[in-house]
Amino acid sequence: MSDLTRPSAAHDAGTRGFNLFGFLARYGTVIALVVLIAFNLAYTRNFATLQTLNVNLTQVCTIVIVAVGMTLVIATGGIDLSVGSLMAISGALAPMIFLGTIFPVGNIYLAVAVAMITSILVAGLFGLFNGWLVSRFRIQPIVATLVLFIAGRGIAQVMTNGNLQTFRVPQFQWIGLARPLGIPAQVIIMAVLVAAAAWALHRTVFGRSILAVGGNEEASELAGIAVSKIKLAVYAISGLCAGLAGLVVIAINSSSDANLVGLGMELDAIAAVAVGGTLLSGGKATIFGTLLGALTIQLVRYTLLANGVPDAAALVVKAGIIAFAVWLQQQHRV
Amino acid sequence: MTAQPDPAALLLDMRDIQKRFAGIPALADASLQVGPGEVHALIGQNGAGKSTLIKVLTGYYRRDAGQVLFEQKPFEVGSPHQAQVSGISTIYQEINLVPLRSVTENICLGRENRRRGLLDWRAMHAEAERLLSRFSMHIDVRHPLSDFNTATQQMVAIARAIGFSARLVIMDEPTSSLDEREVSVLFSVIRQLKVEGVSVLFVSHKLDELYEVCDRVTIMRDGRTVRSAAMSDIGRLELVAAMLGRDVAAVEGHATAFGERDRSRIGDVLFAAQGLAAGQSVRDVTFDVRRGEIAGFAGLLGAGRTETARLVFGADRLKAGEMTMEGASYRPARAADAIAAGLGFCTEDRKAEGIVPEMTVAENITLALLPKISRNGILNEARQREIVERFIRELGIKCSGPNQKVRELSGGNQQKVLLARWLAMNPKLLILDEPTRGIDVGAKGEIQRLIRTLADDGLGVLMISSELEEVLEGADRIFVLREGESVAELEGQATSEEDVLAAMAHGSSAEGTAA
Amino acid sequence: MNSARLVRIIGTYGVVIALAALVLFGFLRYDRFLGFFNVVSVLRYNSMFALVALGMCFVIMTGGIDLSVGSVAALGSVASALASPHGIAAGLAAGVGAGLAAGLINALLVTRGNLMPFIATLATMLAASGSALLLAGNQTVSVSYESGFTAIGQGNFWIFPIPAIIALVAYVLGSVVLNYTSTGRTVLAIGGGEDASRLMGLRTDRVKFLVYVASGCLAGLAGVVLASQFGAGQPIEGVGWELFAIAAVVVGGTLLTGGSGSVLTTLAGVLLLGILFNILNFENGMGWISLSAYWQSVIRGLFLLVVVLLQARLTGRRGTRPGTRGDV
Amino acid sequence: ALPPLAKKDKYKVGFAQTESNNPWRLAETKSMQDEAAKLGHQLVYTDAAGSSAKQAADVNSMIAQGVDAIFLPPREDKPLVPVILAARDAGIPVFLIDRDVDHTMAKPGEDYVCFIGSDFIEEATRIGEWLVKNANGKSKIIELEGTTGASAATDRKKGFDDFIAKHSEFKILASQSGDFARDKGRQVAETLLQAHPDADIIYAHNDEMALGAIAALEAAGKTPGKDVLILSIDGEKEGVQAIIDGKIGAICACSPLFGPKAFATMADYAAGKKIPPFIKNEDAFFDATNAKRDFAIAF
Ligand SMILES: Nc1ncnc2c1ncn2[C@@H]1O[C@H](COP(=O)(O)OP(=O)(O)OP(=O)(O)O)[C@@H](O)[C@H]1O
Ligand SMILES: Nc1ncnc2c1ncn2[C@@H]1O[C@H](COP(=O)(O)OP(=O)(O)OP(=O)(O)O)[C@@H](O)[C@H]1O
Ligand SMILES: [Mg+2]
Ligand SMILES: [Mg+2]
Repeated sequence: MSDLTRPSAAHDAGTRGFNLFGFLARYGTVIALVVLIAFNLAYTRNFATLQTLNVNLTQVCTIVIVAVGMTLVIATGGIDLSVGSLMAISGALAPMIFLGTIFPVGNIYLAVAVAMITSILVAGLFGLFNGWLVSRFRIQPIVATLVLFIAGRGIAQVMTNGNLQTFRVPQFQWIGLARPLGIPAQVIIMAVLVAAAAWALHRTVFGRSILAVGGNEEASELAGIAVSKIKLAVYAISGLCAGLAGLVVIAINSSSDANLVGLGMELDAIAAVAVGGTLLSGGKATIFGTLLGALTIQLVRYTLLANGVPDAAALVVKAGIIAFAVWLQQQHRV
Repeated sequence: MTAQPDPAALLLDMRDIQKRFAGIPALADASLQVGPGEVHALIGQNGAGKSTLIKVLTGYYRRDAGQVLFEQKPFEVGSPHQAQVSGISTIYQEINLVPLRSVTENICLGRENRRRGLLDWRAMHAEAERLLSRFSMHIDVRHPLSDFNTATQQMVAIARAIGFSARLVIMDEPTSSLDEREVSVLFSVIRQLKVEGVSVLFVSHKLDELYEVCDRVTIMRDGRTVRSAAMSDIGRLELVAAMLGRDVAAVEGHATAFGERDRSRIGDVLFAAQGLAAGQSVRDVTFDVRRGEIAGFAGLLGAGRTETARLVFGADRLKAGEMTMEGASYRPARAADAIAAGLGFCTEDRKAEGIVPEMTVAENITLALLPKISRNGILNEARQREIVERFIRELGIKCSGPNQKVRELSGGNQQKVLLARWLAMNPKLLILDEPTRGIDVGAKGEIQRLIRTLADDGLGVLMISSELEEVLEGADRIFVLREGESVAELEGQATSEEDVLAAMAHGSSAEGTAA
Repeated sequence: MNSARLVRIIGTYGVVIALAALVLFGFLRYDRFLGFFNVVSVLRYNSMFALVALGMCFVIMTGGIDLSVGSVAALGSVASALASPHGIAAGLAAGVGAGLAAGLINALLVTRGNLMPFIATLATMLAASGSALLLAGNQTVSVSYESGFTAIGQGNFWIFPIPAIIALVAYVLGSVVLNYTSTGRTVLAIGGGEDASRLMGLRTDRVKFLVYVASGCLAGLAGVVLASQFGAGQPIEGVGWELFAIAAVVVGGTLLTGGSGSVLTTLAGVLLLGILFNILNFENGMGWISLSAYWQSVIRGLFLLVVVLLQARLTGRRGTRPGTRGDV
Repeated sequence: ALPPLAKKDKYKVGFAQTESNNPWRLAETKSMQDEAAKLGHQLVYTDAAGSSAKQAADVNSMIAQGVDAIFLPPREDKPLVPVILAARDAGIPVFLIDRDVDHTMAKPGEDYVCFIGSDFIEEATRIGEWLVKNANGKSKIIELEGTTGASAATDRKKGFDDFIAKHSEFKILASQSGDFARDKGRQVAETLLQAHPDADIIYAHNDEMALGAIAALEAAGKTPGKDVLILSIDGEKEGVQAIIDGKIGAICACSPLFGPKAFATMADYAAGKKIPPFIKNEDAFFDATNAKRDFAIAF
C-alpha cells in the first residue's frame, strides 16, 4: 500500500501546480475502481448482489495469483512471459497423476496430494529454469521467458497429446469449488497469497533484496546481496504461483485442456501489475496495487460483458481504460 | 554584493529563481550573474542547489519563479536541446553520456558532420580526435565509451561540451574524478575559452582550483545566493564561512582534517595481498593494511587502484596472487564473502555501483546490513530506524528524512549515504575509493575526521584518492601504483609530495587508457 | 586480428553464420529445398515479418518495445483491403495510414503520456485488433482483384517477389538511417541512456516519437502485403507476430535493453526463424517422423534457447562492455 | 482446369491443419492420420496454429515438396484462395474439407476438386428448429459465440439469429464471445447470467462452451437442463454424455471424422470419376431421444 499512498517527489516538470490533480492521480487505481463500481451500480442490472461479488472474485483469482509472482519478478526489473504456459504444464500434469495415467495410486487423497505438490513444484522448477537463464547467462528476461512461453505449452500438449482430460474428483476440486464459510476456496488462497507477498516485500530481507536488485543490480551485488539467488527465487516463485493458478483453473472447469489453460495470462497479469502502479523498470512494487489493478481489469471486463458491448468494441474500451489507469498512475511520478 | 559587472553587458542574468520538488524548496531565491568572457565559480555546500540551478537554466527542470536573461534577452527553454542550440553547453555533475556508444558518438552527437545529408564518420572521428587532443588524450575514438575509466569518460564529456561553439560552458564538478595533470590541462583549455570570449560557469568543491582559474564567485546556501564577489576580493576563510553560514573564526585553517595521528595505535597486519593480478589493469600488486592504519593508494588515473580494490572485495575474479585477512587465507568469490570477512567497499562510481536511486535513504544505508538488522529474514524496523537516524545525524546527511528517495539527494549527500552504508556495517577493513569525491569542504572535513576516528578505534582503512593532499595527509603508509604494479611503499605524512609524484610518474606515460 | 575481436565478430555475425548453416542443412537434406518455388514463397511470406521486425528493431534499440505490431498489421490489412478497389495507391495509403494512426497513438502515449512502452503498446494492441474487427465486421474482407492491388503481395518483378523487394528496400533504408543519420544515432543513444541523452541535448522525445510512428507504418505496410498476398484483409491475423519480431531482433544480436543493435542482422534473424518453420514442414514431408504441432513448438522453443545461449556465450563480455561493432 | 491425379498405390498427400487446440480439430487430424496409415499413404502434416497466413505458407511448402494431392481445411474463406490457385497451377489437386472458400474467387470443379463438409449455417438452423419445438415456454436466450472473426462462429451465429428473428416469441438477451473455450465460456456465462437472471436458454457455438456454461449454472445454484435449457453444436462425447445426464437439451453434430470420406474421394478422383463440387456430411443430431443409442458416433 505504501507505494500508492506515499507522496513521491517529482523528477521534473511535474510540479506544474495541479495539486488537486496530483492528489487524484496518487489514488488513480482506486479512483478508477470506484468509478467503475459507481457506473455499474447505476447501469448494470442486478449488480449489487453478493453473487456478483462472488463471480468477480472467483474470476479474478487466477490473474491475481499469477500477478503476485509477476510483481516480484517485475520488481527485480524482469518480466515473465512463460506464466501461461507454466499454468498449462501444471494443469496438464496434475490430472495425469491423480487420475493415475502415469502411475496408479491407490488412495485418492494421497494421489491428489502428490498431484498438487508435484505439479506446482514442476512449474516452480521451470520458473527456476527461467531464473537460471536470466541470472547465469544474463539473457534478457523477455527472451529468456519467451523460450518457455513457446516451448512450455508445447510440452504440456505433448504430455497430454493435446487431449482434454476431464474428471470429477472432489478431493482435488475443492481448490476451485469449495466454499468454506461461503467464501470460495480460491479467493481465500488468493487473499493469503497477497497478504503474504505484501508482507514479505516490505518486511523481510528477501523483499528488500528484490527491490534493491531491481533498483541497482551492481550496487546490490557489491552490498553483498546474492543477486543471482534472488533472481532465481523470484522466477521460481512466479513459476510456483503459475502452477497453483493452473490447478485452480482446471479444478473449476473439471477439465484440463493443455491448449487453453492460461492462454494469454501473461498479458493479463502484466497489465494488472502495471495498472496497479508497479513500474515495469523494476525497483518499486506494490502487491496491493497489483490486486487493485487486477480487480479493475476484471471489473472492466465484467462491465462490458454485462452491458452487451460487442467483443470488438470491448477490446477498444479495455485498451483505453488500461492506458488511462496507468497514465493516471504516472502523473504523480513524472 | 560587491563589484557587480556592468548589468547591461551581462551574458547571463538569473534572478530570484525558485524551484520546489514536491513542495520542498531546492532553490528559494537564487541569482547568478555571469559576464562575458568570465570564468565564474559557483560554490556551496552539498545540497545548496548548484546543480538544480544549472538544470533549471538548461531547461531540464522548469522553474517555479524568477527570470532569466541570456545575452540580455529573456531566456525560455524547454529542453537541454534548446539550451544547447541557444549557446549554452553543459557538463553535468554525474557523467551524462552513453556508455554503450563510441567515444566519437558521445562527442559528436548533436552536431554531426554530414556529407550529402549523411553522416560523415571519417570527419566525425577526426573531429573527436582533434577535440581530445586538446586535452592531450589519444584514445581510439571508435571504441565504446564504457571501455574507458571514469576519468577518461569525464574528459570525453568535457571535450563534448567544448566542441559546441557555445557562449557559455557550464561545468558541474568536472574535476572531481580527474587527477592533477588532467586538471591542469582542463584549466589551460578554460583559459583558452576565456580568450575566445566564452564564459565558463565552474562548480567545484576544491577551493584551490577556484582561485586558480575563476574570476568571480557566487556562493549559494540552502537554495539562496548569499554572496557574489570577485575572486580576488574574497579570502578562503571568508568564502568557506559564507558557504557554511558560520563565522570566519569557526572555520579557521584546515586543508584536510585528518590531523596528527598517533602511530602507536597501529597494530598488527590485518590484511595482506601478495602479487595480485587480473587482466590488463592489475598485474602485480603487493600491499598490506594494519589494524588501526590508514593505508593509501596513490597513482595516476588508470594505474589500477580501483581494479585492485575490486579484486580485494571479490567483485572481480583474481587470476593470480594471495591474500590473507587476519592471518587466514582469504579468497572471496563474491562481494558477500568479503563482507562476511569484515570488509567494506565504498565505490568511486556512486551512480552505477553505489546508490539504489528508487530506494529511500534508510533502505540505502542498511543495504549491506540486512542480515544484521533482521531475524530469520524478518526486518527489525526499530533497529533500522535507530541506525539510520544515528548516521543521518553523525554524517549530517541533508535530507527531508529517512524516507526520502536517494535519487532526490544532492550528489554529495548521496556520497554520505554510501559512507554510512559501510560504516554502519562496522567493518574491520574499509576500502574507500575516492571517499570525498564531490563532497563540500565542510563535510569533507567531517568525513576525514570520521575516518581518522575509526582508524584510531582499530579499523583498517584502505583509501584511494586522486587528491594527493588527501593521501599524503591522511595515510600512514602510501602504496604507489603504476600501470597495474605496486612500485613503491612510502611513509605517509613524512613523505613529500614530490616523492610521491616521482614514484607515480616514473617512466609512465599516463595518456589514453584504451582497453 | 586478436581473439577478442574474433569473438566479437562471430558474436555479431553469428546469426548470419547460423542462417547459412541452416540453409546448407536444408539443401543437403531435402530435395527441393532450394527449389525456385520454395525460395520464392519463403521470401514472399517472410517479408511481412521482416517489415514488422524492422520497426520493432528500431523501437527496441531505443530501449522500448512495441507489442502492437501484429494487430496493427491486421488493422492495416483490413483497411487496405477495404480501399483496394480504388487501386494500388489507395490500398497502400489506407494500410500504411492505419499503421500510421496506431503508431501515432503509441508515440503519443509513450512520449507525451509517459506510459511505459510495454503498457502503451499493449493497449494499442487491444485497440487495434478491436478496430480491425469493427472495421471488417468480424469477417475477412476480400480485396479487389481487378484494381491490380494484389500485385503488391503476389506479383513478381522479373523473378523476384515484390514483397521481398519492398522489405529489402526498407532494410537498406533502415540501415542507412541507423548508421548515417543523426536520428539513427540518437535512437541508439536513447537506448544507451535516455536521461543522459536528454541532458546531452539530443531530441529524445522527437526521435522516440518517430520510432514508434515508423514501427506503426511498417506494421501497416506489412498489413498491406498481408492483404495483397492472401487476397483478403484479415482482422484476426497477426497474433504472436510481436513475439516473432522480438525473437528475430534478439536473435539478430540487438540488445533488448537498447543502445546497441543492427538492422541487417535483424533481417538474418527473421530469415533464420522463418526458415526454421519451413524446415520443420520439409522434415514432416520426409515421412520419418510426423512432428505434431506440439513438438514443433517445443523444438522452436529449444532452438530459440540454443541461439540465445550461444549468443550469450559468444558475446558474454559484451554483457558489461558491449562493442559498437555490428551497427551495420 | 483441374489437374489430374495419376493412379498409384501410395500417395504422398498433404494435410494442412489449421490448428490443434480443441478436441474437434484433434479428432479431425487423428481421423486423417489413421486413414492414411490404413491405406498406406504418406501424410505430410502441418499445423498453422490458427493463422491463415501460416496455413498458406504451409500449403506452399507442400507444393514445393511436390506432394500428389492436398487436403485443406481452409481457416478462412478468402486468404487461402491464392495458394489453392498456386497448387492448381503446380498440378496438384486440392480437396477442401470442413470449410469452403469464397466461390467468387475459386470454384470447385475448376480450381479445386470439391468441398467435403458440413454447412455451419444449417447446423445452427437445425438447433433453432429443435428449440422452437422443445422450448416449453422458455424464451430468453443467451448466446455464447465462438472466436470473434472465425467463420464457424460467424455462420453459427448467422444461422441461428436469422432463424430466431422469424420467431418473435424468442428473444436473444445477450450474445458474447466465449472463444470456443470452456474456461472463457464459463466466465462469460457466469457474467451474462448475473446480468440477465431471467435468461432460460443458452445457445453455445460449441460443446466446450456449453460445458463451461453448465459449470457456471451450477456455481450460480441453478439446474442446467431444468432452469436453463442448453443447446450446442459439435457432438463430442462429453457433450452427448451431458444430454444423457439431462443437462444439455440438444446438440447438432458436426463430425470431424473426415478421413475415410476424404481419401475415398481422392481415390475416386484418381480413378477418373466425376466428383460433385459439394459432398455434404450428413450430420447427426443428438437429443434425449437418441443420445444413449448414438453415443458411439460422438467423437
Ligand atoms: N529530483 C529531485 N527531487 C527532489 N529533490 C531534489 C531533486 N533534485 C535535487 N533535489 C534537492 O534539491 C537540493 C539541491 O540539490 P542539488 O543537486 O542542486 O545540490 P548541489 O548544490 O548540486 O549539491 P552537490 O554539491 O552535492 O552536488 C537538495 O536538497 C536535493 O535533495
Ligand atoms: N570500465 C572499464 N572498461 C575497460 N577498461 C577499464 C574500465 N575501467 C578501468 N579500465 C582500465 O583498467 C585500468 C585501471 O583502471 P582503474 O579504474 O583501476 O584505475 P584507477 O587507478 O582506479 O584510476 P581512477 O582514478 O580512474 O579510479 C585502466 O587501464 C583502465 O583503462
Ligand atoms: Mg551538484
Ligand atoms: Mg579509481
